[in-house]
Amino acid sequence: MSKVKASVAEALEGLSDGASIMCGGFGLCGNAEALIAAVAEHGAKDLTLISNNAGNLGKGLAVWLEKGIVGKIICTYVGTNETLHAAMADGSIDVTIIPQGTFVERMRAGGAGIAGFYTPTGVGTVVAEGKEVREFDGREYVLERALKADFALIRAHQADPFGNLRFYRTARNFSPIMATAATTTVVECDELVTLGALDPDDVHLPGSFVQRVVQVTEHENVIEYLKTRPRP
Amino acid sequence: MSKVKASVAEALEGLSDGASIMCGGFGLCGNAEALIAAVAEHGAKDLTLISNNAGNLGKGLAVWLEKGIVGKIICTYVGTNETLHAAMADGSIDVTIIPQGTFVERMRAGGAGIAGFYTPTGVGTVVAEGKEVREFDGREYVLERALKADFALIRAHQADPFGNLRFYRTARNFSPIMATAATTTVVECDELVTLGALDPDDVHLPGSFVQRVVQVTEHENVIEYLKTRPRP
Amino acid sequence: MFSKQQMAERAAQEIDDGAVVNLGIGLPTLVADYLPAPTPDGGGVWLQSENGILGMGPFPYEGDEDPQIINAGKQTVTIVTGGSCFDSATSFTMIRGGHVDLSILGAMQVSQSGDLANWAIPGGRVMGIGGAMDLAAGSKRILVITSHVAKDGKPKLVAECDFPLTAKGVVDRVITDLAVLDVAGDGFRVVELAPEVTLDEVREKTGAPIVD
Amino acid sequence: MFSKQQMAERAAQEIDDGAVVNLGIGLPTLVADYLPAPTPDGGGVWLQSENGILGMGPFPYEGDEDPQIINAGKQTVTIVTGGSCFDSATSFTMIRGGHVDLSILGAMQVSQSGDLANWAIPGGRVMGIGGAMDLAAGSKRILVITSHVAKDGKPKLVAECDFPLTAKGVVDRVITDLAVLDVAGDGFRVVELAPEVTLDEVREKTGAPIVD
Repeated sequence: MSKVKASVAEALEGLSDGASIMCGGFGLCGNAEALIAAVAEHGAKDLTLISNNAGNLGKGLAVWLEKGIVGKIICTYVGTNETLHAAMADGSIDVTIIPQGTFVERMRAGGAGIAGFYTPTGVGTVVAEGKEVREFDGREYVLERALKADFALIRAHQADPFGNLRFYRTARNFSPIMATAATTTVVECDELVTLGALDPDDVHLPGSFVQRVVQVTEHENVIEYLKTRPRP
Repeated sequence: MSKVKASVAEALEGLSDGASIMCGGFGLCGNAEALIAAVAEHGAKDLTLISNNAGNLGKGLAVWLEKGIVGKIICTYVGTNETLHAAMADGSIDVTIIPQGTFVERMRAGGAGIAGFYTPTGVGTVVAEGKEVREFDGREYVLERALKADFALIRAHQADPFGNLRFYRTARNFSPIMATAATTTVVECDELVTLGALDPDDVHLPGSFVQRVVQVTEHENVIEYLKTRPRP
Repeated sequence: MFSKQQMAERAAQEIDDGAVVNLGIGLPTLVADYLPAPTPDGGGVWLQSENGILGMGPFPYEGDEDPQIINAGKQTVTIVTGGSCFDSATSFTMIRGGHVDLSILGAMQVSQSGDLANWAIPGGRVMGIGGAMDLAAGSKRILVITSHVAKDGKPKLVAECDFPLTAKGVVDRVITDLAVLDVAGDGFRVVELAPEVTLDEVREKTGAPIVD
Repeated sequence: MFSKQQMAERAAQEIDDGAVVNLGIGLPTLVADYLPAPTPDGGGVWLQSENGILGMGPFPYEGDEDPQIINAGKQTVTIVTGGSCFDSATSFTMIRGGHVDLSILGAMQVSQSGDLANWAIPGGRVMGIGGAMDLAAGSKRILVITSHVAKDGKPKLVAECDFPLTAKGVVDRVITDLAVLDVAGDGFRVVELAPEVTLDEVREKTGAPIVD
C-alpha cells in the first residue's frame, strides 16, 4: 500500500476522538496548514495537542481551540496567542507549559526508544516540582519522560514516495523529531519528487519515520511579525 | 583566531598524556587517517580511546595499540581486530565493550547536556550489571551515563572556515555525534570550501560543534572486506 | 531438511511489502537474495544497515566498489535508488525506537520465552556486541534463522539460555533447517516442518518442550 | 546613565571574535547592531536562534522577507553567508550542551547568587517558557541586560528572587542603565558605573549589598 495519499482527508484515516497529535511548526512557520484545517473539519474531538505554540493570531491551531476540539495541550510558549490565553483563563483546556529544549528532547526520546533522561533545564524551578532531581558529577538534573503521540502532522518541502524528506529553512524546527515520535506520521509536502531525486546525503529525514505523504502545493505561509529594513 | 589549521600537527595542539579521544569511523571507513597517524607520531601516551572498533587489519587505530599509547578503550566490536584481541589477552589495555546504540547515545547525551538516559538495550544482560534498572510503563530500562572527551578526531567530506560540515555516505557514522561531545573537535576534511559554498539546508553539522579544521586531500580509504558481484 | 537457501527463502516470506528490515551477519544475509528490491512507489523491501543506510543494495559490480559505502559487516555495498545515509544516532533512533519492522538475526541459543543469545560463547574469544543488543531490544519484531543444533550437536532451542544473553523475551519466530517454530512461553510451537523431517526428530533435537 | 543603545554597545564588548551568541527577546536584540558580522574566515559573531539558525542575519530588505525564515521571536530575518538551518533537537543540543558561548538575556530579577527570573511575574498572565530555561541552564556564559529597576521602581537586582525562577546560579554579569555589575555571591560587585551615576545611587537602587 503506497504511502502517497490522494487527499488530506485520506491522509487522516483512523483519526478519532481522544487522539494525541503532534503538530510541527514554530508559531505559524512550518505548519502543515492543510492537515490542520482538515482536522478542524474532521469531527474528532477531545484531542491532545502537542505543539510549541498552538497557533497564533487566530490562525493555524488556534482554530482547533476555537472549535473546542482540544482537551489538553502540551506547549512551550503562549505569547500573543489570545485564543490560548482565553482557553487557559476559562479553564476549558488543560494546558501544560514546558521548556522548549525539554519539549523536543522528550519527543526525541519517545522516537528513539529512550524512556527518560536527566536534563539540567528546569532544576530549581516550577518545572522540576514533583519530579526526581538527581546529582551527577556535582550538578543537579531533573528526570524528564519520553513523549509519544498517535499522529504527527508535519510539513516538508520535498518528499518522495518512500517518505524521505527535505525541509526548508526554519520551517524544519520540530517536524523531523515529531515524525520519529508518532505512530502515524503524516507529511504535507510542497513538492512530491520521484524516488531517487534526493541524493542519499541530502535526505533530512529517512522514510522509515514517515507513514503517509500528501502533496499540497498552496500554502498561506502567514508571517506573524513582519520585520524589514529599508534598502540602502 | 581561525579554525583552519595549516597542518595536522598544528591541529593537535594541546594534546597531552592521559587525554581522552573520540575517533570517528566504522572500522576503517570514515577514519581521520592523517590525524590518527599524527597522534601515533605525537608522543602522547596513556590515552583513552573511544571508537567503535579501534582499528582493524593492523591499520588505523590499531597502530596506536601497537605503539602502546592507549591505556583504555571504550568500543562496541572487536571482530577480526587481532591487535585489539592481543592487547585484551595480555591485559595491557583496559577494554570496555558496550552496545553500539548505547555507545552513540552516550556521546549524544554528552554533547547535548544530558547527564544520563534510560535505554531498553542491555536489560537482562551483562551490560546492565552494576547499573540502575528501572521500570517505566511496564518495561525495564537501564540507566546509562553521558560520555564526553577532550578531543574528537573526525573526517568530513567538506568543511568551510567556520567548521560547517558535510559528510559522504557511510563515512558519516559516529563523527557528527562525537563532534558534539568533545571539548576540541578536530576535522580532517577532503575539501575545504569557501564560506557560503554550503546551502543552509545542506549543512550536516553546524560549525559551533567544530573547533579546528585541516584539509587532507589524500586518503588511503582501506577496504576491509571487498565484496563485488560480476557484471551481468 | 531445509537448505540454507530454503531457510532464507522461507524467512523472506515473513516480510511485508514496504517493510524496513535489518539482516544480521551470517545466515540472515542470504535472505537478501529472496527479497523484492525497493520500487519507485516506495514498495518492495528496504534494508537498513546500522552503520547508517536505509535502502542498502547488493554488492557493487566489480570495479564499482566505493570504500566509503559499506555495510555493518564492513563489506562494500551499494545504495538503492531512494536510499539515504545518516549518522549513527539517527540509525539507532530508527532501531531502538521501533522504526525497523523486522530484524532477522542469527542465534547461538533461543529460549522458549524468547530470550536471545547471539553475541558470546562462554569461555570463547569475545567478538563484541556491535548493534546486536539494540537490534534485539528495539526492532518491532525479531525473527531468528539458525541451524537447529550447534556444531557440537547441542540444541540451540532451549528452555533457558546458559550463554550470555543479547536480550530477554524478544524472539518471535525461529526458522531452522528442520522447522519453523514459534516461541510459546512453555516451549516451542511447530508452525511448519521441513521436507522429510518428523515432529519426533524436532522434539529430539530441541532442548525445550514442543507444545501444541 | 547608559541609554539602551549604550547598554547594547557595552554588552557587545563582552563578545569574542568567532563567538556563537544567542540574544533573548527585548533589550538583548539591540546588541546585534553593535556586533561584527560573520567574516569569510569564520570570524565575527555568529548569532544562534533557537528555532534552528546558526548565523542569523539582520531583518530582510523590504520585499525580500521569506515567511519560512524567522527568528525565535517569530520575526522575519535573514541567514548570513555560511549560516545553517537545523531541527530543534540539534538546536537545543547546541544550547543545552554548552555550544553557545554566550547568551544575552533580559531579566525581571537577578539574585546575588546568579539566580535568574525572566519568564513569569507572580499573578501576571503566563506568557510561557520557550527557550529561556534551556538557554539559562546550558549556555557557557549568561550575561543579563536590563533596566536597573522595574517600572514600579522596585530593584531588579536582589538578594533572593521572589519571582518564579528560570535557572539557579547561572548569571555572570549584569549590564543595567546605571552600571555593569558582577554577581558576587554575597552581593553585586560594580565593574563600571554609567556616566554621572554614583555608587550611592547604585547602592540605593539595588536590593542586595554592593560589595568590593
